[in-house]
Amino acid sequence: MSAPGGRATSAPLLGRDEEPTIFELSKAGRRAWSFRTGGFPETDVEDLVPALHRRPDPVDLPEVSERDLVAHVTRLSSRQFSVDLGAYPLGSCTMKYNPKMCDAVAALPGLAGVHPAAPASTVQGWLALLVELEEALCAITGMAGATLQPAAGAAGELTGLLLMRAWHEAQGRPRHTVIIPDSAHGTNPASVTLGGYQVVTVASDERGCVDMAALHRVLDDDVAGIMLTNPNTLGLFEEDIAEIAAAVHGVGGLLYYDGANLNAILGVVRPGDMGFDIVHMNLHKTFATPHGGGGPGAGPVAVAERLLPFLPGPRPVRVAGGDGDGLAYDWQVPSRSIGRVHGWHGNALVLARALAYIRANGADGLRRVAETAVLNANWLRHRLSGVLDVAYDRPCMHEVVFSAQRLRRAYGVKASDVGKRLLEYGFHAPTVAFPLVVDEALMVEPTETESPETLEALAAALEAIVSEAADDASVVTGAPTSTPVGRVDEARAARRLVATFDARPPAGD
Amino acid sequence: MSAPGGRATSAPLLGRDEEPTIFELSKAGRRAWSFRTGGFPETDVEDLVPALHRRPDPVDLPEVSERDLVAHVTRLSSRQFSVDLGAYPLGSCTMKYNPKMCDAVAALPGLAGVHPAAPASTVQGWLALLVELEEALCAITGMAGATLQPAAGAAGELTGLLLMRAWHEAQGRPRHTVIIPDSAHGTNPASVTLGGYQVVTVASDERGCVDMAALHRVLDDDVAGIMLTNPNTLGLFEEDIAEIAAAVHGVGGLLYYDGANLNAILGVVRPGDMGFDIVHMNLHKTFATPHGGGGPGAGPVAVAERLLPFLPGPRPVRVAGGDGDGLAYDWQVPSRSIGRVHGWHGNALVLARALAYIRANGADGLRRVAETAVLNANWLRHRLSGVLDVAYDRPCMHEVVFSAQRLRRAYGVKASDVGKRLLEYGFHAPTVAFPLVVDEALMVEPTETESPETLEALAAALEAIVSEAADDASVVTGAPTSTPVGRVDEARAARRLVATFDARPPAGD
Amino acid sequence: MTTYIPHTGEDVADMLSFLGLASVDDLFEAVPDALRLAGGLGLPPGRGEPDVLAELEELAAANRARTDRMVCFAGAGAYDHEIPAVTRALAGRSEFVTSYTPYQPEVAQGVLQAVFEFQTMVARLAGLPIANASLYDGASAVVEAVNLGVAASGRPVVWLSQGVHPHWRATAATAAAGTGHDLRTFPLADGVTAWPDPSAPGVPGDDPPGVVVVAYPNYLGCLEDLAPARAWCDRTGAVLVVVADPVAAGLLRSGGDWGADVVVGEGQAFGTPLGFGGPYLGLFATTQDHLRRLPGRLVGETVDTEGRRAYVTTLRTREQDIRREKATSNVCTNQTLMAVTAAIQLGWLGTSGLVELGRRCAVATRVTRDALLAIDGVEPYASAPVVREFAVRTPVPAAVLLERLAGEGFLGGVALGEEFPGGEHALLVAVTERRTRAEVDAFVAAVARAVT
Amino acid sequence: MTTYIPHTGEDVADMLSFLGLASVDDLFEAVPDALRLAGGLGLPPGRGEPDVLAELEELAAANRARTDRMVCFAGAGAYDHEIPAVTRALAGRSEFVTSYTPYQPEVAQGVLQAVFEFQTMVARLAGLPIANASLYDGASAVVEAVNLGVAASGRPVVWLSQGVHPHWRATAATAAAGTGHDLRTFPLADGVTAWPDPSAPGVPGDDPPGVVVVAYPNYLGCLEDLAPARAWCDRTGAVLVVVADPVAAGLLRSGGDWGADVVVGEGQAFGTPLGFGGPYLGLFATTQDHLRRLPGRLVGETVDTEGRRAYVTTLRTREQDIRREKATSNVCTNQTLMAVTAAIQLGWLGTSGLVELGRRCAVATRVTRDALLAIDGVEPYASAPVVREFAVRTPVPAAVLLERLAGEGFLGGVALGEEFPGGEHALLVAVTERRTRAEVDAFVAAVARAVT
Ligand SMILES: Cc1ncc(COP(=O)(O)O)c(C=O)c1O
Ligand SMILES: Cc1ncc(COP(=O)(O)O)c(C=O)c1O
Repeated sequence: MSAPGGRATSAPLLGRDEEPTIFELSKAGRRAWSFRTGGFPETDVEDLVPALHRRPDPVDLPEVSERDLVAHVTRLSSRQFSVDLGAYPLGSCTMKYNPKMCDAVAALPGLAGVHPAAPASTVQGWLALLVELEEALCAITGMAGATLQPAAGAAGELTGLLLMRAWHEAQGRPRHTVIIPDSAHGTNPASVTLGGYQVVTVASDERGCVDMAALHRVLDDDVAGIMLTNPNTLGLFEEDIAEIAAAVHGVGGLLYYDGANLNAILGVVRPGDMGFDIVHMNLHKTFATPHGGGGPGAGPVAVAERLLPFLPGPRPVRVAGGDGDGLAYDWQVPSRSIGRVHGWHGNALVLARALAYIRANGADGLRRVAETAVLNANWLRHRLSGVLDVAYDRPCMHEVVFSAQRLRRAYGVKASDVGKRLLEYGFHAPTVAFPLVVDEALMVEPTETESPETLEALAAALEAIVSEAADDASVVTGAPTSTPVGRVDEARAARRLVATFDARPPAGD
Repeated sequence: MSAPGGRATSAPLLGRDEEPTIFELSKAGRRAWSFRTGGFPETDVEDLVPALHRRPDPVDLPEVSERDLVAHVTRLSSRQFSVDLGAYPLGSCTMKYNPKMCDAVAALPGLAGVHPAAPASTVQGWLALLVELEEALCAITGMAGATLQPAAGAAGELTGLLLMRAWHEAQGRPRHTVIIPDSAHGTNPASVTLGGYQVVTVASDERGCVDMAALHRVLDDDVAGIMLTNPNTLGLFEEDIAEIAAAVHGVGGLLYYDGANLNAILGVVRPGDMGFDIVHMNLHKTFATPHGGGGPGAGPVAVAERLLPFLPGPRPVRVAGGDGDGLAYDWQVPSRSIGRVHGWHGNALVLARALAYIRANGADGLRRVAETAVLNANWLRHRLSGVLDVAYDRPCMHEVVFSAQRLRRAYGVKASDVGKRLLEYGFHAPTVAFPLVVDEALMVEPTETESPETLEALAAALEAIVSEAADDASVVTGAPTSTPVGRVDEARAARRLVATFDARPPAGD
Repeated sequence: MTTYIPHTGEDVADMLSFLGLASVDDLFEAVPDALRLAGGLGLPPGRGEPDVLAELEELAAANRARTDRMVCFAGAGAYDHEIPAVTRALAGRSEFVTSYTPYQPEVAQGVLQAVFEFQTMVARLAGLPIANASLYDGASAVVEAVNLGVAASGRPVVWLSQGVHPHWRATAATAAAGTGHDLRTFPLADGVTAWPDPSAPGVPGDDPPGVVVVAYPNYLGCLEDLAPARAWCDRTGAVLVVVADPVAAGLLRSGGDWGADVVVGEGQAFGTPLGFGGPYLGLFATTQDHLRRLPGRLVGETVDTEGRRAYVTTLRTREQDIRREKATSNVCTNQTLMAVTAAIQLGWLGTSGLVELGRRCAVATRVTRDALLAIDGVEPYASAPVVREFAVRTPVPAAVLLERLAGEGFLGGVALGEEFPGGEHALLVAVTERRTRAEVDAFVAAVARAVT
Repeated sequence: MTTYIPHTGEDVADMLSFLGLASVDDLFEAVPDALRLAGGLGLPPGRGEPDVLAELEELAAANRARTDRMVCFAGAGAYDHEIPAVTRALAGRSEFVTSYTPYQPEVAQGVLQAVFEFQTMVARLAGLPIANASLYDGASAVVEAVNLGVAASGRPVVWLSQGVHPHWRATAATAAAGTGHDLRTFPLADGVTAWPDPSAPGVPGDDPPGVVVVAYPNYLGCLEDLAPARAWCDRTGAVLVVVADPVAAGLLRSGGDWGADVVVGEGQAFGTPLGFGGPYLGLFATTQDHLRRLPGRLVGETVDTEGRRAYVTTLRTREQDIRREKATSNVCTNQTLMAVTAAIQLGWLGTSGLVELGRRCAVATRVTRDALLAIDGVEPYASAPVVREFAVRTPVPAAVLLERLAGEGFLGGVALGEEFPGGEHALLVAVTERRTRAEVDAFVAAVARAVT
């Protein structure tokens, strides 16, 4: 059977020629730029910039014709895999299809052409959009209010921790530790440190969930809170969440929800109802805004009622009955705001895409998203159960973690080798080496936008790779060979750092 | 040296997997469409369409999700070479860079969203645009007026021939033959036939130009006119054009200019000044509108004063001082119009792109286009003179025709083999097997948008191919092997025609 | 000035010296001095891209009739249908936009396969086995169908229903000046073609038609029984050409089902913007019998040297570049990008979407027609059934009415025009699936105001 | 409702039966009943794409301040610069837009190489050898620079010039609540930072700065001599962070040239639309010394198994996914697409374009400033030299003036605000290369009317 989203043919990835850098394509005097005719007097730079400040030589930038710029960048794009080319079963990252309609929204001149410092009276549409998004996100998470400023998940985490800190300080009892399960994503501990807290790690138990006994051992009144992902990064729902919430709240701590896995529970269960006080969302995961090769994202943070006064500001708000100036929407700084966490109002055009996605799906559609994401993951888990070891052999939520430990022991084939070989079957690799609690983890999140045919093609490819490992491991460990470049020497990159064209050793070196 | 527009890496072309057809990706019940909420009553088709007219079963179309549609089409695009990926040294076709600014013009809602039958009062911008383009094209060709209706060059040819016919008829002396040189493009004779004329072919002489003696032999008062390309399809300027014009006019015939090669002479010499009466232009060649994989184009036809009354109509015209309705522009049907040659007003959005291109270049820029196009072609001719045989060993205009006759005789390597092998060097193939007057023709038109570096890379590739032919001809005759598909069995396609998915023989057949 | 030329002054100098030339003027030695343009082109100097864009934006702004500002009830062969972001994005991929005719199939499988898919979809819509890779527009498809029909039947007399779009008939008439075909138009009566009575004596006499052309739905939006046209073809051996609306094909019997030998049409409705009339998409489908007479390009499936499926332009010997004056048509550059667009759009619609599209048009059309006819003085122009478009008689001249409606933000339709009896007081109104109830109500109210 | 899910009802049923489940609800067995959401999300039902687009278009239409309707003189860290069609088209290639972080370099050379080119360009603009792959925005770049500086110097006291964008300082202050850094702001006097007098006794005392942060040009658009800041760093061993405008870098000495250890900035001006403030592009460059403390991702060149040049994210051990609580920063998702965009835009500009861009801004700024100052009651706010932006005192409150100007089609600037002395009667005006003489004249006339 053919696999629409899965037989991501590797076509664009098989070029074996190097593409020169734009610096090598440059020839002094070529030019692509043109500006509006301003009609201002011709004035020399010397007359415009005092000598003290004047740059002696112009910045050396590539000089290319528009034609050559286009060819270069188009060819670079042809060396790049993407969701639009095929499936990305990449755990924790929710690489779902990014609707083109949302691109059209982000391109609207009435949204894209708006200056962020324009008076509120002139940006009522944007303010309305942000307020509506905030309300929708609160409805989805079961929280009371949200800030849309954080630019990504990690920024949301830090914002959440600073809210936690402000809240405890307001209670007059600053605390010093934050609990994190050992399956947590690396941003969590990094954010905890930046929030000024010590990380206390709790182990996962044999179910892959928070070990309740271990949790109780570390809970004391110096605990500011706990950060959890639920379902967690093993794709498993923390069934004891109510008990966890009670325990943490019991010592006066707060619960932080890392929303990376929110896709699994849309419309099914809400972080607020589970007892969480602070929730970040990754709009570039759950709400289908494109990853852009690594960003931009958006990481709004929603909070419970009691944390509202601490939210970053200024916040866009609805003005009941219009304010003094007759505005329907305006900016407002919460009374005990922790302050700004973004230069402006957040990644606004990403936020607009997310609102469009939410409106298109609606309440019914969002629940179907979660259902189908979970269905797909479980189907894959079941389909591959005789093929790869499942790290935790029980029904999963939106993602499933396999272990290649057996392949490594038997044939020297690591999880990362399986991932590299999978590239040659036209799929992106799963997430490997995460979560840390699973040896040789292969973390697969199919998302709801991949069809059953695609899942079957993915399963068949993994099955084939396992056979290859047994037959001739070098096929797997030597992969990929048909991609634009073969396996990349990562060690050398770090050892002999060349991070700019100018740091490149002279030819022949 | 690197070659910006030429080292068109073959990256996107090296995939070796088949992409299934969209019919194979279809699964009944999948769906991508959505429409506006109309708010009309739900009504069954049965109540809307009388039984006599009602289709018994719906049209069988592919049913795919939006995600799968995107992946399929994006993968198809990754199996396609294009100007944006690299150079297309394709003689007679002027595959120059297509400015992105012109794409933006064609996408303007105020142009793209306009209905062609809207009252003139509501489309003054479009009418002004068309009039300005007509004026610019007349300035460039040295003619008195033009029709913008023809949708491509061939349509322009037929229009021109019908103008010729109408004119002769108006003179009361219908004629029966049209003269065409043997180097002419196939559309010329085909159009002549459709114009109701007999083709009379005149040979080229040893210079590659019209044989004047032969011309004089066929000229008589049954000759309606002559169709010429100048520079001709050998890239050579017909130096005797003034004499030709005098001779044809002398017997009462008209001169038709096939504008496919207009790029060579922009701002240098004008068809009108050479004595031509009717001129078509290929905007998709000279004026950089994209070829779109084979269309759309636009083929405006400009004429001398005496032919104006015969132009197709309605024509957009400037209204001196505003007409009765106060309009600055309106439609007008010429007094002896041959009638419509297009369902509406021509390929309007292509016309808008061309105007933008003309405005950006201006008088000075257009001349530089011609100069650089001719410079590039001559540089290549000279650079390759020891490598390949030049069909006519004298300075050329915008294109140069080589012959692979020697390679065929010595190694069995044909011009088409050289073209196929060139694909593997990252260039599109030259035009092969045309013009017919050159054995094993390789017709190369670099265009002005390719840099000297690109030309050198092209020359080096051709040089390498000639060496390969001598060393091991099978490398060339077996090429390409690294493209998405290898050499295609064209004979089988014709013998066992499968022109639709439904005509495909059952699997295993 | 904007330049798309890479060459620096130094580049030019180096190249000239390689050629042993002193200046670029020397490149044009072959051009006789007397002919050379003195003083340069009479055009303004080049301008920067932003200036050019601003100039074109100003022209665009001078168009009041644009679908983002006026609600469109105009049709007459060009329709305001939904073009989703996905179609725009995919059809805009630069590999499709900036590629050449796929004469090198090894590096053109993208366009070739898309066109192969397009041909399949068009054939299915038409109910015929073969479709070509596109023609310029609906008008050119009619011209080519007539040419094919005359060649196949060997008879130059062409019977055309007046229901065929007037512009397309006009285009056919222009072409007939060259081919010498004898076109005869049969008028519509109450919306359907008044073909000669086959039982009348002396009909068709000694110049029977070689081709019969009828539209479905016709220019007035009316559905007519195609059996009489088919019967005339059976009687005379003429080729039946059905000019079919491919959107209505979601609801209506296909041309093939009615016995058409050729089905042609305009494919703009499938993803191509109104664009003031072009570029559009000529559709052409026919039977196996006429394969060797097919105009334009055709893509076929084949295999490569390793037996992998591959696509290629085929039966090229019909085409002008090989067959020259004996070609079936002179078409070379066609409308490939629009064909690729239509394939994408039809993939987006799918079986259910095409039906739903047709259904929504038909419902909205019925509601609008009923409401307009309820206005005093507005009368039906014809009584035959309609699905997306219809004509009404108006108490004020249609041109006047249209100006009034434009002032209220409506492109109210297309004036039927003098060719049709009473046509100057008749308006052709199209209602697509993009029209909402609120828009229709407002439109009807505006018409009511405008006619009194 | 729009759905992006392929599954048909049959698909779901088949999959459930494969899993031995009766319904989709069974998939959520692990979720305790008590927690499950009863009654569904409190959101409207899904809508079709065209409806959603129409809704968002309506919101967009409610923004009066948009560059296609209002002439923009606002800056303050967000600028209306030319974004050519070519940048939009290339940066919009779906391979860039829809790809993931390039952790599988074999299939991500496109993004990796583009970011490598970006890093090179940023390093050259900054006059420093290393630049990272982007941060969220200018504000986050300042925060990270402060964190790096404190870690490098081992001292938590941070001296900030008031000339650093107020929002960026505010963001740094928010972050400092977590890190415990001690931020101290030094005011501007006549447009330049009033650093303590180094010869004054007891300065800096026993808590010398670990980091000194200064902006160039600063928030008021003024150029200040950076030597005093550098001197303070030399004296105290503090890290010098220069917040530099990368557009002005075409004309001005680079941060590196002034002796900066870290140069940060906002890269929005290079091809990213105003977009109501995001997504933007944080720029971060530094010296070799601080390489191991670099926040965020870094792309390096290496080779593949066959020795071919290849790119890869490198020095990953600094990053949170490996280093966890000891990471140099918590940044994971960054602003890659904007970095790719900036690389394209800087390729479009080239050496000469960047200079010309800076020159045009400077000329237009000078003309505008002179003309505004000629208006009665409009006074300079500072006298230091400017290149793209400047502040003026206004006889009416800036907020009132802005509302009046908005009514005339001008986004007249940004009110300086209460933080700056007399700032409520002061306007910050930016003039980019997109402003024409005619626009400036009309603007000046409107200001003249509005202040009287
Ligand atoms: C579980 C988890 N938490 C947090 C993050 C960080 O989010 P971001 O990359 O948006 O900063 C990620 C992203 O990969 C994640 O998977
Ligand atoms: C010399 C010449 N004449 C005419 C034509 C026909 O033009 P079109 O393809 O636009 O119909 C061509 C196109 O290839 C050509 O090269």
